Amino acid sequence: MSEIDPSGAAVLEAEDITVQFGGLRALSHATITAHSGVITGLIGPNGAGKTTLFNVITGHQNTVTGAVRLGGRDVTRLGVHRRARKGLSRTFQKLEAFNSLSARDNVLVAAEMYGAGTGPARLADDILERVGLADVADITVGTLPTGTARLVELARALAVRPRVLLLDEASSGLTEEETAAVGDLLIQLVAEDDLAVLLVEHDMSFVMNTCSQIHVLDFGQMIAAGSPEEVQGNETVRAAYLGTGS
Amino acid sequence: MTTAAPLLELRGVRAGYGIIDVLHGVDLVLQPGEVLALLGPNGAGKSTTLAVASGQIEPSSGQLLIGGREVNGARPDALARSGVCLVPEGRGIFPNLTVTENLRMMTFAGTSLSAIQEKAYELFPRLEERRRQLAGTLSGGEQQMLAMARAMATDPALLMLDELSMGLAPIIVDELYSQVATLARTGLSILIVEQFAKTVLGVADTAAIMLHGRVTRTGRPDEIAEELTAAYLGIESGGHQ
Amino acid sequence: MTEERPGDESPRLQEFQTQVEDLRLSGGRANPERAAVRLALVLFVVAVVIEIVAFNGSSSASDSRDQTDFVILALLGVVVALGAVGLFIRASLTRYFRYWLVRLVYEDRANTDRLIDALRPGREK
Amino acid sequence: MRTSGLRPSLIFAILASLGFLVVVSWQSWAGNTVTLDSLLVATIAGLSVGSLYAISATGLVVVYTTTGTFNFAHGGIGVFSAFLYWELAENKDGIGLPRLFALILVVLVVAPAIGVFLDLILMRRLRTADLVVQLMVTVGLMVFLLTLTGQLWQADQARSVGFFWEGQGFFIGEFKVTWHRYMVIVVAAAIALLLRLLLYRTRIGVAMRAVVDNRELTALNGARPGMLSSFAWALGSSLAALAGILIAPEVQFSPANLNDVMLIAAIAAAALGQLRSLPLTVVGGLLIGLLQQHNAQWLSHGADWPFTRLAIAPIVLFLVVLALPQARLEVGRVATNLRPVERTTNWAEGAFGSVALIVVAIVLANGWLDFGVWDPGPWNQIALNNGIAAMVIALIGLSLVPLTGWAGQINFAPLAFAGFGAFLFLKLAGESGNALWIPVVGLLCAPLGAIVALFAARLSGLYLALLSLAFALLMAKLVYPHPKIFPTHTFADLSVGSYTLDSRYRFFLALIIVFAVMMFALVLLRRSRFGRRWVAMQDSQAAAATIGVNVILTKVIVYATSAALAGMAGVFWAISKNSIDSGRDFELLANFEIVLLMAAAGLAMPAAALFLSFRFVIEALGGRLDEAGSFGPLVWFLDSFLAKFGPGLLAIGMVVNQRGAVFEMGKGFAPLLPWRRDARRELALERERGRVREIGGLGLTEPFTGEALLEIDHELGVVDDITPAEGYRHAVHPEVADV
Repeated sequence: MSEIDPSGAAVLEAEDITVQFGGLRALSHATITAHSGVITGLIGPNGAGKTTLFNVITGHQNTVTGAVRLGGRDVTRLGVHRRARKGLSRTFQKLEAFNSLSARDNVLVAAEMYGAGTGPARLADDILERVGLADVADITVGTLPTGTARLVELARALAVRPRVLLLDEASSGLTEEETAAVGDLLIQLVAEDDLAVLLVEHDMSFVMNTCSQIHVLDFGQMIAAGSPEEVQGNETVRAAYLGTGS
Repeated sequence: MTTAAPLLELRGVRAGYGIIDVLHGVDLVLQPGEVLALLGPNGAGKSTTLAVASGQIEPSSGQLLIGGREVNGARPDALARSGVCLVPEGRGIFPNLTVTENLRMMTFAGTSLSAIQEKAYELFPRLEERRRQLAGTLSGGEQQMLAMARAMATDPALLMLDELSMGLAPIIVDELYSQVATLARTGLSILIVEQFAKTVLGVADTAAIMLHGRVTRTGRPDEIAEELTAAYLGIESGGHQ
Repeated sequence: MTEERPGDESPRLQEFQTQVEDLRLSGGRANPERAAVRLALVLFVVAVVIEIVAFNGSSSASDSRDQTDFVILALLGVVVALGAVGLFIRASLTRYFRYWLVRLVYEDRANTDRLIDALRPGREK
Repeated sequence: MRTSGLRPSLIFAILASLGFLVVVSWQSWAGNTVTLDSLLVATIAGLSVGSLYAISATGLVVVYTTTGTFNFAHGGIGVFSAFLYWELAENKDGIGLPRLFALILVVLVVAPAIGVFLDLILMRRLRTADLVVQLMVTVGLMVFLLTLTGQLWQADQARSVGFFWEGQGFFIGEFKVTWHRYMVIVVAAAIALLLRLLLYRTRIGVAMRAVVDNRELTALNGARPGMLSSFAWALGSSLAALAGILIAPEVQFSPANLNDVMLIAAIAAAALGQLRSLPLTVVGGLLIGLLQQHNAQWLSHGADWPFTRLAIAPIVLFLVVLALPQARLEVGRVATNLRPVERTTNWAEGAFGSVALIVVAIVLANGWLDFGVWDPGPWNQIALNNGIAAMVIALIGLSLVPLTGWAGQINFAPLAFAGFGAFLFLKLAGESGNALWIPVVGLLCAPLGAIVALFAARLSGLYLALLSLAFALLMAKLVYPHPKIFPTHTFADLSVGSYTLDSRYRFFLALIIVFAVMMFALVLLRRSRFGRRWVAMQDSQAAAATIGVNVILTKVIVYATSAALAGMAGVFWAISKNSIDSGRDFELLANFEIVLLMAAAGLAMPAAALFLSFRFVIEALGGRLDEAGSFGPLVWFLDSFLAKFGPGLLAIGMVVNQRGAVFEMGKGFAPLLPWRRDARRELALERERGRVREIGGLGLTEPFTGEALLEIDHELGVVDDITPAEGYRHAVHPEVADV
């Protein structure tokens, strides 16, 4: 395992997380960290528990064991919106844009949580510009194509000025060009704003191209972590994806 | 009589959920008596393909042909009764019904309950011990066996299996797939969607790789294996664009 | 491919084939006009009913002003009937014209391709 | 946030109920001596009535679990069946069938047929619809059935349904218990047994339970979902009919009353079974029956608490809903395009609309318009009263716009909030009618909304609707009828300083202005950060929380806002009526009509509230035409049909037109306005998507394939067989070979 760039302390730490659904253990003692200025990837086969881990981090899901820390502060007992106000932002696997609002209002709702006066409006327009949505700002999101709506969701997540951004399947529903554009945008954002990004993704070329650190989850357990090359070469990871030979 | 039409054929099928398109023109052919493995990373549209083939989702364009006949818009229950059997992802059972009641649900395709019970208990004796138990309280492997019982007992003409191995221990996966192999030998046409590629490739006659809502490659299993690794782990296309 | 194929004449497959042939189909999303055609037929029946009611009422009405009401009702029925016929014609032909248009587009493209091909200098002998 | 077990609000509610029970019992104790015999008799009577509630509730649960539709028309079906039974068996001038035969005919033939019919034409389309639409359609159906019953069998005529065996019975001590009651208990037990056998021993029954687990999988097993849902509707209607007929001798036999008795008890019992468990549902039915009969035995329904018996079912419902576990924040719901995509009105449009409304109202009321052939003249007192009633209802309807239309919180109790406003105004302004108290009333109503919000915040969807239903009933049956709340006072005319709105014309104008101002304020509110946040919360609570929105606090604020609006509207409501008739004004049906019409018009648009004046406009129009003479069929159509059946039919029409009439009009209209570029672009986007879907596969967006060409030729009738002999493709379309 390679050490992460030690310059920044982990801004998000989820440690020893266990989640139980009835008799099924969705996560067992999983640990993951995200650092400022770094895009961290979380991959694993279907049903490995990636989205559950995201839900734990944002507070949509309770845990049996473990703690979530944001910037060193324990937030395990805080509700979803309290964590959001501490700089934790996310997108959803299944699109959760505000469908009956225009694209600008989607972003504005988020921006208004953190500013008054004309500040939020300017921030919203800036972000829309940056994500490439200025053209459709007045359109109701429910009528936009999926890919564009996903970008709106991303813009909304950015409008809360997050320190940590969680992206759940950011590329699903996007064309290959759009995916590439999102990748470039993320790299730019991380570099400029010192943001920590944690992304769950199934598009491996996207993951390998954008992430500098990758964690692999299987059966609710972390089975590997490291750089893209290390993960690609890891036998355990291959076995997890391809199955043991019969 | 014409030469046999493919048992299942998808021509340029586009489909999705609500406003989200998942399949962008899928072409897929399954010949009678063939075992076809449909492989690919998460979110490529494999399960959606099965949903289309079983009638759960109607294609927004393109054609679904079964036995050579276009059946766009056929209801899933009608297809099921005529012999199209889908074992869906994540345990195709009813958790709040007992094992016996689950087996009773399998009688809609025309087989009698006693015949189904006989066959299911013969193949998976463990189920007989649990027949009064709620299916939701069975172990994962037993649940999947119960789901498989339908495939074994109701004499389908086309069997589709979605992620049979998900969340199961390797030993149980092997046991299940040995049953699949048995079924395949009877001449049943099977379409398998899986992540555990190696296990499946041992059973399949043909394999297809799916990426971004399209079938990108079809071929013999041994030809496909290398490409598959690349698709899963993004190795081939590694490096920046 | 690997095992011996029991062949297409296996009784199960035969049975399956007949069962699939017997499936009743709704026509699917590919034919959205079907609903409009049905609506048109229903509207036409409604129009006929309105006419009958109007006829019945006007013959029994004693007052001429009451009769005017029924004349208006009868006119309404005629309007509904005309609308139904229009809808029926439009809906039943739309599909055909759509395919026709696509066919024209294809031929146009093919012709253009051939023309370009013929004009390409390399092809000249 | 996700604590389980006993919550403070629940403990508070239980303690309050117990305390209330003690107070009511103390004050209303009838003084009957308690003997073993009297206890036994009340218990048997309770079990008998309770059995009927249980039968009815079971039907409700079976339909809900199998089809996913919560059927508010359940009681309505029972009422219609009971009246049909009366016609067949009890009507002295009717055909006089034997009772048993009529019972079997209605319960086993007519009611199931009604159920299947409803399923086929309406209910199937509802399964994937928005919850608001589902609720409105069944509530609309209920209103329609009650109106129909009332029209077919004139509701004002007293009639009764006799007991089986003509009231003979068996004496316990000095009390007679009719055979009818024993029979009911036996019948209920038999039905419970049969249902048990059906659901656990037959294939169709098992399939109905399987649908609850996994609908898709049921179809994949080959069970016909359509048949299952029709069967469930037939069974549910049958049970409703049986309960309705057998309970009819026990109650005042009128459509509204029978519906109240059956529906609320069934809902409360079903809620106790968490809308799933049949045994618990039966227990719930019996419990309500027992409580009601013991209440009737031991308490006198004198002055202070006249309707406690009717309040028992709502109390049970209220407590059960509060005891339910926390609704989880929904994550991972598949986004569909079904939710109303709402179009915002900009402030200039809102201002224009408000001013236009005032101008039009003044012109009409003064009769300044002369149509040449027909000069309507200034409005008389009747027309003014109609106008006032219409505007008052519209004003109450406005309170639903932020709450239900924007924040998605279903509220069946707008009149309960309005009544609180009226009560406060009576206490504060008293005889003076000083209008300056109205804003104060609004401020004081807000906390009531906040309290309801604290109860409601954990809930979502159906349970929220049920909670508001229970709240409406509790206020209507317990609180407002208390003589201390609305003593037989009349409300004084409204006054501002020395200026008094002492004529109907002045009051009407004041109302129009208030409405226009409120409407404009709501347009502005929708465009404010609050409005945005509320709409965002409705679209996705989970996502709203992740951007930092405190969902509970936001709900409290929107409830408080709505309660304040409704409370202020309530002041005008009370004054327009001069006095409150606490026994009738808060009836459930009155609440339903407001919510129904609002929903049919489009809950998210303030202007839609004008739609509530629908009935009054129709009636006024009918009256005018009648005066002018001649238009016989038209007047009948307006008066007897549209005005009476309109609300129900409009709501049922939401099956097709799910987003509301005003929305659809706005959608068509907005792109025509020169300054609405956004609306035009949205329209273009929608069209484009539809078109690409349609012809995308045929070769316009991709290269043509041989198959596509053959398909086209086949459709055009140029070739006959779509799978021609090998080689044909290439022979006919050689160009395709190298595509």
